[in-house]
Amino acid sequence: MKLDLNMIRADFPILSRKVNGQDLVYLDNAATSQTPTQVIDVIADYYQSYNANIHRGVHALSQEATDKFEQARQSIQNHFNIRKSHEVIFTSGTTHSINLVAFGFGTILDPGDEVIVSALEHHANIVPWQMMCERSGAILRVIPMTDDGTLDMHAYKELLNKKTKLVFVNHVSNALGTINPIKEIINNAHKVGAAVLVDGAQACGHIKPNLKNLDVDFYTVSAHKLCGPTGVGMLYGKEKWLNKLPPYQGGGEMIEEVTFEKTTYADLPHKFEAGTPNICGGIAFGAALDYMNAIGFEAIGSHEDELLQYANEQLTQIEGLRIYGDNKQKTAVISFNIDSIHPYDVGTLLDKMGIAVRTGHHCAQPIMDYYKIPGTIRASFAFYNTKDDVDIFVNGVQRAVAMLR
Amino acid sequence: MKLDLNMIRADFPILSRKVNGQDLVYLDNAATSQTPTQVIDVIADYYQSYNANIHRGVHALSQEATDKFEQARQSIQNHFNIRKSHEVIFTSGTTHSINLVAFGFGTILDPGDEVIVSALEHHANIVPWQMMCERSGAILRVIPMTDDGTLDMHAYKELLNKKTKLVFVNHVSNALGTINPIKEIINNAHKVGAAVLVDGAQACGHIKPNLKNLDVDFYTVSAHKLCGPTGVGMLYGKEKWLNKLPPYQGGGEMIEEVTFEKTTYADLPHKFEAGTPNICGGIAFGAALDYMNAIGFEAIGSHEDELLQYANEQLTQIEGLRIYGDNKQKTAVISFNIDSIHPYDVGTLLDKMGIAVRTGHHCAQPIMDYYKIPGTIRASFAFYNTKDDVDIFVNGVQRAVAMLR
Amino acid sequence: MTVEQVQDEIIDEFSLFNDWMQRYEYMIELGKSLPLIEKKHKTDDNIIKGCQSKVWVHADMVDEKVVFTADSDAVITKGIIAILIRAFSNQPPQDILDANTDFIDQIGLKEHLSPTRANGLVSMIKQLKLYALAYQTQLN
Amino acid sequence: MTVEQVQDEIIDEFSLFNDWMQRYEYMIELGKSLPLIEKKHKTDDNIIKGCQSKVWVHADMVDEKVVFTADSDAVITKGIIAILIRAFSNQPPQDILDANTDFIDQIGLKEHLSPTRANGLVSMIKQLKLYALAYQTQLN
Ligand SMILES: Cc1ncc(COP(=O)(O)O)c(C=O)c1O
Ligand SMILES: Cc1ncc(COP(=O)(O)O)c(C=O)c1O
Repeated sequence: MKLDLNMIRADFPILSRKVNGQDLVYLDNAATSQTPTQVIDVIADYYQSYNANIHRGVHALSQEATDKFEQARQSIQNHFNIRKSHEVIFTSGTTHSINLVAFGFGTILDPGDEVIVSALEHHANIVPWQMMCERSGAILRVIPMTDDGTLDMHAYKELLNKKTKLVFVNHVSNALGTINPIKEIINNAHKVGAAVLVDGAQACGHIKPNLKNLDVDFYTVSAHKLCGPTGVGMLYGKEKWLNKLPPYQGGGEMIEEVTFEKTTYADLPHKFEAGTPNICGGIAFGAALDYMNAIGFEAIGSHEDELLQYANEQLTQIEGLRIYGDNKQKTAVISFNIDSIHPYDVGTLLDKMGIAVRTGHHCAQPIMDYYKIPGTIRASFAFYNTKDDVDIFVNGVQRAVAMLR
Repeated sequence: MKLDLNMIRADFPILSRKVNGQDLVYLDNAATSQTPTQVIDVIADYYQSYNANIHRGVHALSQEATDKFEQARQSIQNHFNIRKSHEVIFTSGTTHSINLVAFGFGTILDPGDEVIVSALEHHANIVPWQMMCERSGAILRVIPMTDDGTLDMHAYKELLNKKTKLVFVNHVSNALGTINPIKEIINNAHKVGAAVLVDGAQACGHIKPNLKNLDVDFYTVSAHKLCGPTGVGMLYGKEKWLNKLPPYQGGGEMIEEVTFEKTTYADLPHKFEAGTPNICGGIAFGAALDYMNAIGFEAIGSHEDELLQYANEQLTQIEGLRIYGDNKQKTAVISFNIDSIHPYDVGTLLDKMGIAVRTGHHCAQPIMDYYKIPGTIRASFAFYNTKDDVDIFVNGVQRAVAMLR
Repeated sequence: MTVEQVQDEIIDEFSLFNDWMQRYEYMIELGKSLPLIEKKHKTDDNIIKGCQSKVWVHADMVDEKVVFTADSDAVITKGIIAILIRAFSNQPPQDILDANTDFIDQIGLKEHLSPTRANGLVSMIKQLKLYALAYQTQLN
Repeated sequence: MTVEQVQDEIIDEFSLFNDWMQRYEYMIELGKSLPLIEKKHKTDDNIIKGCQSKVWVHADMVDEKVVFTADSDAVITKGIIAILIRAFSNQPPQDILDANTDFIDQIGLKEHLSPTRANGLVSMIKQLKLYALAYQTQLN
């Protein structure tokens, strides 16, 4: 199935705007994806028609909002193939999801227990665990990366042992686009009895993971990476784990009974959803998944692969250009530098030409340290990008290089 | 200044909808306020024109979004009269704000230190502190309430002593509407060297607090209580406190340098804003404050006072009706029961008449325990409510009582 | 009478009313004839979760039929559980398990059928069926 | 020349160009004539925060005038700091403190004037003025 790009692009009003007098070419999708009219309308409709605080309300608006919010939970459940709807926890995003799990593990790990992180992680999947290790005395081990931007799986297997309690790794690296072999990582971890958290922030806009088949213990997502709104995401956790972990935040909705002497906690998912959630955001998250599923993740994947290959071919013509993490298993992300030109210079000139890319360390300093660079220029594609976008981009890089050399 | 209610109501599309075939009368504003077109438009415009991940982005969209987000921070700063913009921390709402502070204090309090809560609190300002006390060994003391729904200030002063490290109290009680004497509470706490957190969730839609004059140490707000969107709020903290507290969540944006050995944290406010924030929500939060300020909090306050007095007069005509917390200092909230009629029955019948009130314990079980009731019927007014709303509501209560007696 | 026949009877009765007020008044009236739960069974264990008002339900097996008793502290909820019990009580457990609950919709209580509804009608149905399942298992 | 005269001179030079490419090329060119900071001053302490690229600045007082030197690892940033230093260097500290920076707008770099801009132009101006303030205090 070929995508009808004209139709798709018409869904995204922002794609027809101008930047610095030029047509916008948006290649910063790994930072945040754009939002189609179908989702924007759901947001506006929420506030225009049935905005109300959910759960416990006996009036019709509250009931409508609750139903829509819970329907969104089911859409998410179905999309990710999750066993039970109460294994879907609404959070404010991946960062919140990971911190929730890290906080919980901090209370159940013992000093000397080991946890394993990969060298390819976003800071969101490093710093909460460092903080957790400081609190619990657990030890942080690191799966090293190799030159082509993949994980050293041999070293990973060596790291696993009876003391290993948890492995956390992203599904897709935001800085390089590498798709990690998570099935293999999970299977190996389970052999030694360790749980696995997969950070799906960067995968969720491109890949439809089957969480039941993966048998993963935790999976995290941010809606703003899959055509949804900012400020909302999800944590999937296996029921047995969510029952084992203590609540993260205290507040309304997450309790059963409160007295000043003693408080008992509510059942899943409420135990982890203290306070008024991002109600509109949750509903729009569901709508974003519906939108993307209507297009189809297979079609999205093959279109993006095509863009990646095309961009790769063009870019590698440029003298002195080096792509980091140039391996076979990757999403449509190209992270590169040219000679000794500073990424910031290239990013700034591309911006003047209307081309949005990201420059810097992409919240993944350990990867930059590995390559001994201050940062890269990262172009990241979405299903609404076209070959024309690639042409304009490659041409822009050439112009920038000419100015900077 | 009288409010032009026709004009104001036209700003709120939801107010002209029907519920169960009747015109909606929305009196559940304490749970969440409604959102004017002006704010909905800002939200849609964000996604249509400049949605991008903020900070560190060199491209124009990212810059626009960053500028707007930081302008919203300044609007919030100005509105609440806050000294420095980096004392404004964006959170996902009051619950998150309070948990952030509670987590931090858990790491700096010693066993035996005392913290003081009031009997008039929402669970959001109780449970996080209970969890904190369990972790730190600090002791939770409670300011008792009196029959008219106010705090026993004499008892409060007795509770304060050199061991008291923190007092947390809401500005306005969500269950009763009581406005607490926070200036006096703050002054007394400061005399023994204790800090004060004021939960402003219920105040912020009705009162414009001057935080500099109050000299409060922490103040929390949810945007959805002041005509803003769900999923965003703020924590104000004095710089010296925010510097003293450890970061709550780890992730992107909140770090300066990350290696697997050591991570250093960024300056305020970023230290407490890990991950992609609710960017659109933050901008819409600012727009909601702008909207309310254009109407004016003085005019809002006097209109709501008028509604409260009028509703009080009408309601008290109903035989067997008891208002809880019927004191002088309150916002336009009426919490009541009629004889032994269950609040749920009244709420359900009012809903059939298109009238939205809340019934239950309002996430404030200790207040219900005090009055020995399972819950109340709560009608809570906003500036867009009218005397007609009050008439329909009182008439509805009368009809419900007739059916239920 | 079979479950279905009782349900049809209830639908007939409610069809006499043409506005919600009359229906609710009748429902409240029905609550007054609810077979009340014995005091000793009115324990926290027998409270149905998910209702804003309290609902206690108890079930006995008499002559291979399930007999329900209940109570609630709210009169509308009492009416709802009374209607459910009238439809399900004194029936063989398997019939209760097989029964559908479309009649709720037909007597104008559709809005209560959402699983998130705070009155817990859906939880009540689930609980009654759980009792039936337990007794059915006993019979097998 | 006064600060203002230098700024006018810069505005005149930039007014020759009518598209952004030429302006940026000229800015990059100006970066090449930046009075470079001595190696011993190129320390982490002298890095200006808030820039995506690194910018080092140092200031000396010579004959009651502030003399700036600087460097950057990115050529556009180097051009920006070069322009700022050309406008501010060799001036009495008080004049630097009093100087306004509207000329940035007039040479077509307005987009860099946002306080949140990742290139940190606003931070650079602040840092230069802080040096001036320090030397001015010394003079008083
Ligand atoms: C007094 C008070 N505190 C805290 C909260 C919790 O706010 P949120 O649910 O927006 O986090 C509320 C909201 O109901 C409240 O009224
Ligand atoms: C791999 C990865 N993990 C985590 C995050 C953090 O997500 P958020 O900022 O939405 O919390 C990101 C977003 O940049 C990411 O790409």
